[in-house]
Amino acid sequence: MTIPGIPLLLQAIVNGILMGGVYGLIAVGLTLIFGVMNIINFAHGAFMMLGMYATYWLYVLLGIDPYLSLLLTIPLLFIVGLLIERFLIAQVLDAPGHNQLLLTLGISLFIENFAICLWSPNFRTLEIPYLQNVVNIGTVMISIPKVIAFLSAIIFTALLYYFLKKTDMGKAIRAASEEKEGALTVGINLKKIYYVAFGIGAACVGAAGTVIAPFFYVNPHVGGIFVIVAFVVVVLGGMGNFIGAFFAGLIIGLAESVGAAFVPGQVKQFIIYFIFILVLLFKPEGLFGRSNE
Amino acid sequence: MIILKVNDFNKAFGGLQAIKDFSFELEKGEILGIIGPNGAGKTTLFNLISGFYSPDTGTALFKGEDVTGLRPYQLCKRGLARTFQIPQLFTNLTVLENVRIGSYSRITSSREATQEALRILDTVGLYEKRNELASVLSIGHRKNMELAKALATGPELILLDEVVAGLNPKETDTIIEHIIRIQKQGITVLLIEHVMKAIMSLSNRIIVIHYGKNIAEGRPGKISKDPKVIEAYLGEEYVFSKSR
Amino acid sequence: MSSTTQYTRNILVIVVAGFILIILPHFIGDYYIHMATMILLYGYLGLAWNILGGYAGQFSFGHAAFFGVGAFTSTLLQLNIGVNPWIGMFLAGIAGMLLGLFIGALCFRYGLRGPYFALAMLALAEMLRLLAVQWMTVKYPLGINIPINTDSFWNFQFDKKAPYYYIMLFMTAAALYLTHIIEVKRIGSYFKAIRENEAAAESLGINLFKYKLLAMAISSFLTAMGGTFYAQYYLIVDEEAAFGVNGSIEILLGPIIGGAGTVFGPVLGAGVLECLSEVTRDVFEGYGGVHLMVYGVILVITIIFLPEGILGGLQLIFRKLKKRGRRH
Amino acid sequence: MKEKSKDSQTGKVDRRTFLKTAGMAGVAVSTMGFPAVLRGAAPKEILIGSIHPTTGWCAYDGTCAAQGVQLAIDLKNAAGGIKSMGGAKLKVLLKDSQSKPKVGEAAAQKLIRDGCVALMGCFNSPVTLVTTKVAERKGIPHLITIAVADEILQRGFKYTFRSQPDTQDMSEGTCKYVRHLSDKFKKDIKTASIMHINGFGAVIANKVEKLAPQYGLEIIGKVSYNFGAADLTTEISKLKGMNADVILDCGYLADGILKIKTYNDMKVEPKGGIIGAANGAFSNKAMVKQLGRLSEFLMDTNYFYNPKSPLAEKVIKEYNKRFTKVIFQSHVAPTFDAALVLIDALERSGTTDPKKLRDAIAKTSLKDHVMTGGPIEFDSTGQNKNAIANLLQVQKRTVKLVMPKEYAVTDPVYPIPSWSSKT
Amino acid sequence: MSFLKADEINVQYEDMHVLQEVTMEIDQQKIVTIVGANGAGKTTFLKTIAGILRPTSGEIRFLGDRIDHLYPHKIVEKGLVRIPEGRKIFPSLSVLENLELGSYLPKPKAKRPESLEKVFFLFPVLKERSKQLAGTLSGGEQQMLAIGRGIMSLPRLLMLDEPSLGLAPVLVREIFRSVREINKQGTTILLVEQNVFTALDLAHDGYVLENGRIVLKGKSKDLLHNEHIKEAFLGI
Repeated sequence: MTIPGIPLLLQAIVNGILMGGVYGLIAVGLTLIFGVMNIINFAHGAFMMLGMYATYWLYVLLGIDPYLSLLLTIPLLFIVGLLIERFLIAQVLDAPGHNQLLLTLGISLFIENFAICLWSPNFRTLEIPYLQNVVNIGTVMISIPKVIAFLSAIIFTALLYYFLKKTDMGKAIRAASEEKEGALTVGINLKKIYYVAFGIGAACVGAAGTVIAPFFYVNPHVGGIFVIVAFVVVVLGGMGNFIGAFFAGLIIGLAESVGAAFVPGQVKQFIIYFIFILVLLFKPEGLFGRSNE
Repeated sequence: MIILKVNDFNKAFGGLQAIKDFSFELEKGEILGIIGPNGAGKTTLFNLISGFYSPDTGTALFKGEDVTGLRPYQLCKRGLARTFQIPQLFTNLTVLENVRIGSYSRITSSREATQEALRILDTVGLYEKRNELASVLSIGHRKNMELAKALATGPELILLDEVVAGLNPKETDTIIEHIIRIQKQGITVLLIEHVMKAIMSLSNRIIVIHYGKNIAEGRPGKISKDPKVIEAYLGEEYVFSKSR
Repeated sequence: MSSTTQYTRNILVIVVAGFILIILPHFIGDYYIHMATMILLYGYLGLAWNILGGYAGQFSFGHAAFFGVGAFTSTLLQLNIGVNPWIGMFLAGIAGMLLGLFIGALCFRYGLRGPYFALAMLALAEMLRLLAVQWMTVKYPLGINIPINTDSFWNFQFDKKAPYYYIMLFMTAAALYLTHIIEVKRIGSYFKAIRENEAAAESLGINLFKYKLLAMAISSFLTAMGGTFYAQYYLIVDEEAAFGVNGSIEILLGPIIGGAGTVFGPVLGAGVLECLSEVTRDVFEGYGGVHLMVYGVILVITIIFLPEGILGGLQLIFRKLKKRGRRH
Repeated sequence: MKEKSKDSQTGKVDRRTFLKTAGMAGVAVSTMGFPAVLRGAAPKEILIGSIHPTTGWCAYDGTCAAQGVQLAIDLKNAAGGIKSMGGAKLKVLLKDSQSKPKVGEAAAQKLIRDGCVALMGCFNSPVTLVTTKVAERKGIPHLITIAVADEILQRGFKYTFRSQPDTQDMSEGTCKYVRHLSDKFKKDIKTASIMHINGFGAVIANKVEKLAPQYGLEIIGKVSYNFGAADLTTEISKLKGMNADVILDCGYLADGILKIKTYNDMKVEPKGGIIGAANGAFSNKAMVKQLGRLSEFLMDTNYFYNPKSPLAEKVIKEYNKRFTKVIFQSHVAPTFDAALVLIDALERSGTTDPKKLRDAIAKTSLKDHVMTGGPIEFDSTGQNKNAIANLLQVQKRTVKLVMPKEYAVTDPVYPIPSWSSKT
Repeated sequence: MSFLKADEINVQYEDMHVLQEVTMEIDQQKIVTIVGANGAGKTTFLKTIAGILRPTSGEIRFLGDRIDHLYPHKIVEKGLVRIPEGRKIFPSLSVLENLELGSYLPKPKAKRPESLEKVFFLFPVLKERSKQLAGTLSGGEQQMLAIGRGIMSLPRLLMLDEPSLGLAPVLVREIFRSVREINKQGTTILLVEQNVFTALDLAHDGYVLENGRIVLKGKSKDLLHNEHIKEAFLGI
């Protein structure tokens, strides 16, 4: 363990917050799915990978600006999520939780290897000419793509908040996530709610993939890097609580980034799991509670 | 001899005082009925006595020993068994396995436990169903099995939570017979019941609970004539409709 | 059919199956012996998982933690202070069990259940993996090698494949027997009661905490011994093979596919999965990830159509047939 | 048919093949016989087993490595097969190891059972440790591809050979070249810090740390990170804060891409530059293609093909013709060479008898090969005595060999220009 | 053509018979009550009409159309609205949001403002608390909210499952008053109650369910004085 200097700490904090926003955005979709359907979705990382590839190919083949491609990746991932729920997940909604979990695992195995077949296992990166910039404030380097990703995370979380808060469909999703029988009595079609929610969850992580792509690399297995961290974030934020997930993302991002300033790289991830187990044991409802409020 | 003595139980959930200063005594060998409107706190009281909840204040003495705050399994080992209002089955196990789990609480050998379970199944009339999965039983059989599970633990005091609710008259009569036989074996019975016929004919004594409080106590005949009880339990409308 | 004839028949089946399994290595080549050993190993690990996950209903998503602790314990004891691997295997079991008791006491004390327990176990395995990576950086960056020793039972090293097969056959048979004992004794009934309904179990005198811990102790002990076998078989232990998420998944997939909470389900499931993985790899070799795609599809189909595993599904069909027979 | 069979063994799958495969998958159950047909069991074929990870995280590198083997065999077949055996054709059976020892062992057993005369593989050290043991027990020669662990050759195995430089060569090379650069360009480099990934990176880091003092280098700090790290900003800030004269960097491709981007973002520019030590990314064509401008002037100590060898030139041309999806990169050259060793031994011994083949391999003295360094000759452990590490630099989007002098195609651009000056 | 007719329906649940040959006819504009002990099958019957459970045999017709195969939301669309036992309101949504969700379907949504006014007139307390989270309401208020939410769906048949459960007598009176009021405004009511005498007193027609079968039916005033009922429910 080393004692870091102030510039390093500042850098770690800024970077941690930016990365945390990204973790938050990934987890928001996951937590929505969990809240509504009580399913731990292991295919979440695969969805993110699909989002990244969509962005990559739209840029490489059609020259569509990565951030503009959100307009396509979001609906695309929404449809992918919707279809997967409709035809696969819906079959096991009454099965025990571990069967649902293994089903999503099978799905992710399929999608990731499908990507290997289709796009080869190459590592690819997106270089956007106008985005090579970083801003330096004092000694602190701030990466513009990460800032954009962070802002997108806030915007998407806010949009989702607005959607769930203000629209009838959003209210129906919230209603279904807390009282299924009540939802049935007012004429909500639960099956529809499930695939819409799953679609939105997939769309969120697809959007995350898009905004991550400019500063990360694209590979069939890239989702795996983020998905386990996303589980930690979901539990920390309170399963089903998506605003909580966003803030929990910030906490994990900070813990990881600042932790790395003190301890070797391997141990920084150890800290995350340590926090995770402590929260599970002592505050299983998460730091921000289960409710959507 | 007093087998169970409850002193000033209090239990609140959030802001709601579910049980308030509740005290009573139970004589060994008697059948005591507890009645009260839905939501009056009957099941909460059962959960407190059987250890699923611990009281905020108050104590419970079982066979003269302070058992306040003990877990259900500890109470079970001391001879206090209970049934649940909605039968709590081991769904994917057979009827025999369900009941045998009860007899295991005092018999380690699986052969002897099986024999004991079969014996009890025979007494409650479920012997024929012993190899069926619990999940396919009818409601009547479920109630019987619930009773059998509790009996299998070899209790001195048994808490029965609405054992005849939902049963037809014939099934009700069989259960009543079982309960009388249980009492004859020297087991003390504490009973919650909605079906008045059952409780009036069975109980030696009745306690009326209303809004978590013990509002009346006495022989069945006396209780059913107590206007306070009638009003609390059956609603003013009953009084009103009778007078009309 | 009377229970005695059924009993005789069961004994007969076991004797015949046992005989076939014992003479098997004399008729097949090393490749198939290896495959059979792997089926037995994952069957064995599945049986170990099954006691906690299948019988007691505590779904662990991190059994690699015990597997890895087992592999590391015996290996490090052997390399550093020359402990014989057989003794190491026993000590590994103890180490795995201690870890199991520790994490179990924490989880069960605070009432973690369902997905929360599963994720806690996943986190435990990941924590151990990261610790292993960090610790191995200095001395064993690419994994710990067990030096090759002369072929002898005492050394737990053999030039031929068959002895490994027999060791694993013995371990699996022992685990099967143990599962059978658990199944018919009080302890198994208690585990199942906890799985089915905790409130009812507790009201019938079952100390939930004690029995969950007991299941955890047996399960982690056996799993850790499996870890030692793995280390001795390959003579290499690295953190990914020991503690990786994939390891946890491989351990639990067998019981889930074969039938959790049944005696033979885990072995059946391991057999089906190992063969499936080999066959798809063989048939679709060379097409990038096609073999894993097919594997994924078959997994998805199995989970949708056989939610209670192969044995569970068979039992269901059997029961339906029996009922129909009775009605007519 | 021929073309199909080629695809089936290289892991290269284009869209057309894929669709075909997907279609075939549907009928696979009814026509389980088809793979045998696909493999076209022609008589008198010499089978060679190739075990590489073609799925999972190592799929990219594993596929490149597998293609090196495939290419060497294909070229030999095109040139008329093994002449000493009457023009016998060679055939590669590729198996996916999924980077798992368990799968690797099954693959090795199966390949040997199916009659392979030698095994090649397996990229990952843990898998290779297992497959070499299988080969040794069976008395089948095993040529190592890429796997670096010293332990593989420290077990007294008779059938295991490695033609590429080992970690010792790489670590020594790194220190040596840093010293050279410092002396040649008068940069007075005294201190170094190391950035490394776990596993293989840690091996290199430990060795470099041990060797550095001999070359007048003081290692003032090591920063490690894990495979699959999502972000390395803090780690690199830490590294930057150490202010060493030179940063030595060791890792794989994926994390390398991430690191280079972050080095650029943070303008990490020690006076001696950032130099790769057996780095999987810094001299990787895939990285150059992906990162473009940022890749310019990156330096790395690594194995490499001999740019002055006509054979290498031909190989690259052939490679680029065949494999469009994966780029020719440093992994291909050593695996190609390993296959050449095997072909050479088959040619010389004129037999597939494993014992004789093994003896032939042990006596190898192969001058005409793709990699730099002298003739391939194995010492008693099976390590190539004459393998060397090279200093490479990306110049004008091409990885160029800049040291040692005898193989160099150009001079190093040193000191490495600043990030912002790169175009 | 009757308003709602259930014809010899059987419902099985995990191999267990819960309803057996239940036939019931409900006339428009009436209040019909089903009484019976815990577990007699009353809730199951309501759930079956609402499409949550499927009958194994028999048919249910609403204004002549068969509805027993429809999804729950389609049945709500037809105007058959159930207010479940235990209210099942959405605790972390506000009172207003709860009510709005009552008019989730297109047809009721078009009339949302009018319906809202109607609910607030019936239960002024809900208007006062419209911004509050539903979970913070008292038991009685929650029951009012559940009924209000039902009204928002523009029911033609309102099915109430144990609305008096756990409520103090004064509140029970209040709830029953509102039920009568809703009925007066033209909505048919199907009421399931354990509070036998109050329910029979309110209803026009009554059915007694025992162990999944209908054992008695008739005008509720007649049932009120039926000896069997007195015996069964009061033990006198």
